[in-house]
Amino acid sequence: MENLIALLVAAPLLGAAVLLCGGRRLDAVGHWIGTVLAAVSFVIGVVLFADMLGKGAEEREMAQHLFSWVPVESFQADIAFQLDQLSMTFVLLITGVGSLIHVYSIGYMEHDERRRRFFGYLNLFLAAMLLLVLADNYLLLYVGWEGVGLASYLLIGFWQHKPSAATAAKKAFLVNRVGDMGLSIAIMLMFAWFGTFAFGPVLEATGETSEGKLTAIGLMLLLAACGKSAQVPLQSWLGDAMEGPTPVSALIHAATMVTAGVYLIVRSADIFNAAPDAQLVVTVVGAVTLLFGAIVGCAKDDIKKALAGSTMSQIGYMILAAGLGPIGYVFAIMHLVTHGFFKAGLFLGAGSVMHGMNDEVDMRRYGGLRKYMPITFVTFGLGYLAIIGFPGLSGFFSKDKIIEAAFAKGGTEGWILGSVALLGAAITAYYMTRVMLMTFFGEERWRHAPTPSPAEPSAEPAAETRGEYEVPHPHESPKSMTIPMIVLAFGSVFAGGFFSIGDRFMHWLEPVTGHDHGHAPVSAMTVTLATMVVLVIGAGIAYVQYGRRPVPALAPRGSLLTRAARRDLLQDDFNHVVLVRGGEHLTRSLVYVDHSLVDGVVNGTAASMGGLSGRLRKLQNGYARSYAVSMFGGAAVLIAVTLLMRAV
Amino acid sequence: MSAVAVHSLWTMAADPIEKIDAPKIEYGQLSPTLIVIGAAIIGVLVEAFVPRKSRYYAQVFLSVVALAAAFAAVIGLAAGGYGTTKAKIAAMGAIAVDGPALFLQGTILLAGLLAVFTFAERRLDPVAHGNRVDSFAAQAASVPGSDSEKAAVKAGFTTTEAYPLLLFAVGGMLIFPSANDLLTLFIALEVFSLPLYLLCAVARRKRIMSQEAAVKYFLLGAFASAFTLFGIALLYGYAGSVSYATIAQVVDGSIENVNPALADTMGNDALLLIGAAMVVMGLLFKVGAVPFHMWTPDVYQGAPTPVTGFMAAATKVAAFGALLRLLYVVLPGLRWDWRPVMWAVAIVTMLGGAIVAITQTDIKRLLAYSSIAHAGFILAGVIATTADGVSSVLFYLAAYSFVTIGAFAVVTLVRDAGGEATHLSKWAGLGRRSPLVAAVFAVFLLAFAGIPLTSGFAGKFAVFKAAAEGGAGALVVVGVISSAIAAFFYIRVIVLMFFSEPKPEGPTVAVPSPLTMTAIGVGVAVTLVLGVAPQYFLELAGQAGVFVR
Amino acid sequence: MNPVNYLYLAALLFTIGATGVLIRRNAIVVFMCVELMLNACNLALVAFSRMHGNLDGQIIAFFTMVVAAAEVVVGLAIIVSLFRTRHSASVDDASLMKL
Amino acid sequence: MSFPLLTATAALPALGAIATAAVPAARRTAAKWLALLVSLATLVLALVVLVRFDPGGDRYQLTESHAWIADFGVRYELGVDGIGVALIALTALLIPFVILAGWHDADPQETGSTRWRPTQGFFALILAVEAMVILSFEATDVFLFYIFFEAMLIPMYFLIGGFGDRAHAGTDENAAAQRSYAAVKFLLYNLVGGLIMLAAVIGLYVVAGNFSLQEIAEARANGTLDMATNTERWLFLGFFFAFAVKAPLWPLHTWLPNAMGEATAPVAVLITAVVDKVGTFAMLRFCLQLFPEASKWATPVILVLALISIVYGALLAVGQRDIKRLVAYASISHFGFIIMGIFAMTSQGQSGATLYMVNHGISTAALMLVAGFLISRRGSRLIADYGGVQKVAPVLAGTFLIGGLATLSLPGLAPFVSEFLVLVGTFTRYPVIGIIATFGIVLAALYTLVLYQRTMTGPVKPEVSAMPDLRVRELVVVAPLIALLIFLGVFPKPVTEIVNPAVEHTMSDVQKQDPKPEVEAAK
Repeated sequence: MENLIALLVAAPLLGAAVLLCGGRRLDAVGHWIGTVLAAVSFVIGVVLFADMLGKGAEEREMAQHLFSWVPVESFQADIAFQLDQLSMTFVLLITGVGSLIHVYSIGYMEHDERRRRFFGYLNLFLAAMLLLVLADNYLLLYVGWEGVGLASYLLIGFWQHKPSAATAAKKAFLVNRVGDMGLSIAIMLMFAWFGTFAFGPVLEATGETSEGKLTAIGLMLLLAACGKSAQVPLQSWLGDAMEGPTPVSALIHAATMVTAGVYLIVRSADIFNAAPDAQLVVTVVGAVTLLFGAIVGCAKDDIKKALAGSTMSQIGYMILAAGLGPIGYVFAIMHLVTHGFFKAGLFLGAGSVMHGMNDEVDMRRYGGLRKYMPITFVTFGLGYLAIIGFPGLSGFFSKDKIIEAAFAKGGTEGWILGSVALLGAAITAYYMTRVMLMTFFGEERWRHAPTPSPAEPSAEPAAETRGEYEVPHPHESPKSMTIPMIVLAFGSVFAGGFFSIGDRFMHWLEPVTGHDHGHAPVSAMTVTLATMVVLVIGAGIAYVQYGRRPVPALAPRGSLLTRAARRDLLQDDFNHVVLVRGGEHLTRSLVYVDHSLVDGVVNGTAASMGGLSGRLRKLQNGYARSYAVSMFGGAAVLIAVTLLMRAV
Repeated sequence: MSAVAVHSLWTMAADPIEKIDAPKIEYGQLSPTLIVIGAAIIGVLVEAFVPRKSRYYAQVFLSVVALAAAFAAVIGLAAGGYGTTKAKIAAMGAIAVDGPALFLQGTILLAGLLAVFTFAERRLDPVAHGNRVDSFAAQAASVPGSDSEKAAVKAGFTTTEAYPLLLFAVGGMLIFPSANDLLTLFIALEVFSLPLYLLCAVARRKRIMSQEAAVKYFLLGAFASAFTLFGIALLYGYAGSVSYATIAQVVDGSIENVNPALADTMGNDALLLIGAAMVVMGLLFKVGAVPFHMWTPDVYQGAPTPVTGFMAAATKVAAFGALLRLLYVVLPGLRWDWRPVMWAVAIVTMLGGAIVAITQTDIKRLLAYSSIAHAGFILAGVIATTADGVSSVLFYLAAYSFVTIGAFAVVTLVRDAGGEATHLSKWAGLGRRSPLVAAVFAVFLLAFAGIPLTSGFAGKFAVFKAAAEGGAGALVVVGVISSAIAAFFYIRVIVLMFFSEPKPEGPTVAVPSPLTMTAIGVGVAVTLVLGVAPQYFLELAGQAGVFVR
Repeated sequence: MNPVNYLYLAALLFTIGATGVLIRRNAIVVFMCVELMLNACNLALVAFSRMHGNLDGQIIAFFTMVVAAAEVVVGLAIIVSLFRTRHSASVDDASLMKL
Repeated sequence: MSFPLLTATAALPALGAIATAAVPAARRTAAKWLALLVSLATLVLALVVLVRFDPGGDRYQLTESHAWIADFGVRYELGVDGIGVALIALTALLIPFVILAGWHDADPQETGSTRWRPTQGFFALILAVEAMVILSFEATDVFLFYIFFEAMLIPMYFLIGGFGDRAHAGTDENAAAQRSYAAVKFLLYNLVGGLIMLAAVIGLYVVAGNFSLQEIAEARANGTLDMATNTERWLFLGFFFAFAVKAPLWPLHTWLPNAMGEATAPVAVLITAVVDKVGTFAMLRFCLQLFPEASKWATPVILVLALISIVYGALLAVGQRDIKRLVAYASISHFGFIIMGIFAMTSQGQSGATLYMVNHGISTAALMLVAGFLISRRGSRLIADYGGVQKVAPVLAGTFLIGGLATLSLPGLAPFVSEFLVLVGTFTRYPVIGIIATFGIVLAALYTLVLYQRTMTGPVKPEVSAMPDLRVRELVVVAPLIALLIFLGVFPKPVTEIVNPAVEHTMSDVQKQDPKPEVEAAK
């Protein structure tokens, strides 16, 4: 059985290799190869899962050691896999959702002549992501970590002829690199302190070292997580990442890759458990991000960006939960899975909408689409209900648990975190309702030509680039696209319930993450009720604003907060002024220094030599008598010095 | 001076003498010198009696044979162990026959031989009135541009006197490093200087410059030799003898010879120190060390290029030989007095030569300054005052002289309407026009620059090593720095030859006769051999490193 | 009389000669000054010879005269040819080659 | 005595060089093929060396020793340790690609004088460089090493100055001027370094009395030869200066951008991927072995300089407008890593550094050669002149991207392993420096991706719209390199196995142990 693990990674990797090296002759079948291999990987996953269920809770962990990778003295890195319940969960999510999205892409990318390469990249991503969750040591995880970064870079920038896309891709990679610094430093710390960076030994060693050191490592890991999971302060790339094709946004920037940070933290549970300070920081980051994302989500008119904001804030929930320690790990993962379903569903829905609307992304140009694309409407609606936590649907269970856990943290921080989480829930309800209303209800704003909206500099709807405006004919998407949406919709409806009834999920994960219930200051019931209340409030406000009144086709100027939120709360502006500008000045001045100072010194010496030479030359004036003088003087000096030498 | 003393003088002379024992001359051991001088005299006779047409051939033949024979003699002596075990003082103490002497004589003779080849080259200049012409004036006495000169050219005159002059010079140079008393030293100095003065004056092209060079060289040379002579006088006054051995003994006090009259007035050593300084100065003039170097560029530029090559190579060898003998045999006891001075001289010579060379625009002047810098390097070896120092200098001299002759021989090939095109700008793109010549010259330049795998590197390493071992580490550092500076202008020439586009009206490269080719070929060969496998020659120099006292 | 005085005289003559070389323009005169220096050397040599009571110095003096003569031959030849070319015997005119 | 394998490995290209140079002017193509075949044969020999070398065996193997210049205490002594073997293999591996990539670089524009044979010269010089580089990797006699260390400057100099990049800004004249400026700068920098080293070499002889690396090292080890502290330090500085110029280490680096900018891409590869490695290699072999104490004494300063190189080089790379200069500054940054790894004095650091030498050679070759292909198409080195190439020449763009990703040491590609080893190795002993150095990986991503974005993505510039994609010859050059990058990224063991023992020896030379991890230390 263990030997299958490698195949999990190998299948999509093979796909990537074949598709990317295969050349044009594979264009016709490329997408099928990609999809099939993804499916293969999923099947293997299921097989392994079945096998795992067959065993007792404790001996479910499997491992496969391929070969020694970098052996240098005490530094021993192996290519080795570890498949436990946590990894298993991810494998299923990744391969499952992944396969669906492959299918979806067949339709979505139909008209793109570079579809083969697109599937190659998708497979590459799957391989890297699986490597990430299957690695049994941090260095190998790092490989997957950067691998998914590369895949995301390639896919965000898939439409490279669009400068915005290329820039977004570069930005994503760079911001992630900052996070990677954290990861590599963390690994170095582990090696320096524990002499190893394989999960098992490291987590054992945590017992024997000081809290301070663990805190350091924890914070470095958190930095990495922030980069990958778009948490404040490294969140700025996610919004721009929406430049990528929608399936990419669904798979990478909603369901799987962006949750890697959560995985990393949960995987390093023991380190964090032993480092409360680190945990606190984690929770704070989570809390801040969930608000940040939510607020941004409220202001965006670009449907994908709105959803991106929501992703940010949902991951904020997970990070928050992960930061709570054993109380929260399970729920973090659970929310991660459910979120995987409904957020992917939502994105696919958004993609389907765009597909029917000539790639229009501005929700202010949507409206009343429910009659034109019913399936999309239903699936999207279910996803919507799920994400806002409508009772009975997935989101309800997972998110609710997190809020409870937040309170259960206890003490003032417990209260603060809890209420933040609640507030987040309210805002989620608000912006999701807003999206829903603007897209599927209200008047059909897309019937008349748009006028470029000055208030939305960040978003650039494709309509404007396409010159004169032809009225779109909204239509339902092909089967290849709708089926995955339906499947995901099922997931978003039932997954949560399925997991929670009898705490299945908890028992499944407990052996890996451990769990305790903490001491909730308020009963679960009250939390649920509170959640319901804020949910209704949020949705209500949204309804009042966007359901009752007509939505202006042009974004109103809006309040200061709104405008800030539209610009991702000015994060980019900050980056631009401080990092980009500063960097440019720095490099420019350094170029000058290099040329004028470092080089100048040398050239200067050479020049001065020349000058000296020129001056000494003058002594050679051609007059025999002056030569004689120098000889005479020379002789005199010679004699004088000789005598002096004797004198002294 | 008292009457008694006078009387004693008279009586001394008046005493009846039974027999006068004739001086004992070891002709065998002096044979190299005697052969060359003899050939020179025959050369004069040739000038007098052989018809003009055949003089050239007679002279060339004579010189080549003489030099070759002399060289053979040197080899014979060396093989006979006169360089090592049987080293001795010959000719009543006038001449030393020992390792350094033989080694340097061999070098000088080979250099002279190659020089004869370059002298005899007659293919470079266009044929004038049906006569092949070499690089010497048709008739040195006739005024440049005058009718008499034209007539001379028309009549196909050539200055075949050049060859006897060369032989005389070589003869003097052979004696110079082996001279074992100050008188011989002085005579040898004059014997090889005077012919050189004349040779400088007899260029075929650019005669005015040639004459100017001769005048400068002559006046300054005479000036210098006057110093030398005065130094000799003082040394004689100090030691009461001109024989090296005696002076050395007096210096290190094994012979007590203090004249009270001098001692109480000026301190006896003043004579010694001043005298030594002046003699050394004369020799430094010949090797072209700063500040006695200023004649070098002008003379090198003005003299006919073959002569320049010969001077640059042989004069340095001879002069350094003499300097070594003087410092190692006569003045070792004085080491602590002359070492600091020589340090200073070596440093300024290395740096001065290298720095001034940077801005030169005439290839011959450039090489002149480079020769000055090299004199500095060799001085570093001289200062080592160890057996290693001697042998390293010997090796360096050998290596250097071949590179020099070769380099100047190449200079004679690059010509335009006005004769040799020595201005650097004219060398632009030479590498494109005739890659071979340019490559050969590049090899010589790299050897000058001391790039590994050339003789220049081996030599430089040898002297620096000796200097460092002799406790002159600072000199090595200075030497290294000045080598770096020097590298700059050698490279400049290479850049010019290979990387700059050739000018349309640039010079042509004349195809020389086998004579010059031999000279250049030997130069290249020696340069590379001494660079890649110097061991044998180093051993040779090592064995030859001991002076006989 | 103290031999030192001869030496002083010789030194004086030598210096005069050297000074002449340095300050006079006419090549012939310069050359004469060199001769003067040589003769100064001769004086010194002879004086020392007498002082030491051996003949080496005097012999050298003879050699010096010969050498001086030889120098005259060569020197005059060169100088005269220069003079005939330039119609001036000034050493300073002969300064084509410089720098 | 056994077959002198090492001599043969060096002699083959040397003879090949002569033969190539001798090919008549008209038979240009013949010369090219001859050079290519010779280089391939050399590769075979190098592989034989690789196979014959036994990692578990003596420190120096395949040794040869003959008397040469007894008066200088110089012997012709060859021998390879793991590091040498690895680098010889790298050299022999890259040269064929260099030759193939430069196939048309030296075709004479004007067929004027028949005596001038640039093509023959070009390939002959490349082979000459190969011979000398290999010899300097093999020499175990300091003097012998020095000779080739210096001598290789001359052919390099002609390669840079004689065969400049056809794609240049401005007129031919000032291009020629810039080119010879670059060549002269290259030569003078290295010559000055070499001459200062010469002084040290002589000093070493005065102290030690011979030049045999092994003898001296032994004598130092068993105390029969003890240098005064100051002597050792001066000698060390003399050696190190030369190597730091060659490597190049900040602030002695400025010759590299000029040289790589003006030279043709293959020659640029020759400089940075092969010749410069001699510098870092020599630090590892000579500085540490001959002067362990001084090395330790100088370590802090050197580490700081290396750190500056890393960050400074990367920042300047970001600021470049010229593709090739950008790669040059990137290399400077990478050399910073290598030197840092060497002087971190940990086995990870030094193994990483050695591995880095190999990987950097391959990755830079890949990136630079593709860049060369790109430049040769558009005839400009300016980044601003490109855009959207990816659309018209996807394969070229793809290979370029992979080369770039290798340069930013993406995990899974070879350079990552070495870079991480260096970082870890440094970190365990000098945490702060290690952490600052990690900023380098962000900057690396910056300059690489900016370069890629500006040249390959965005709307297609009209000038590049007709650009052909990689030709077969060019693919043959690039594909193996990329394959190698991936292979060594996943399975670097073949190299580490060879390198590790050598590194252990070096570590024992400097009498340093890896710092123990705290947990074990606690136990």
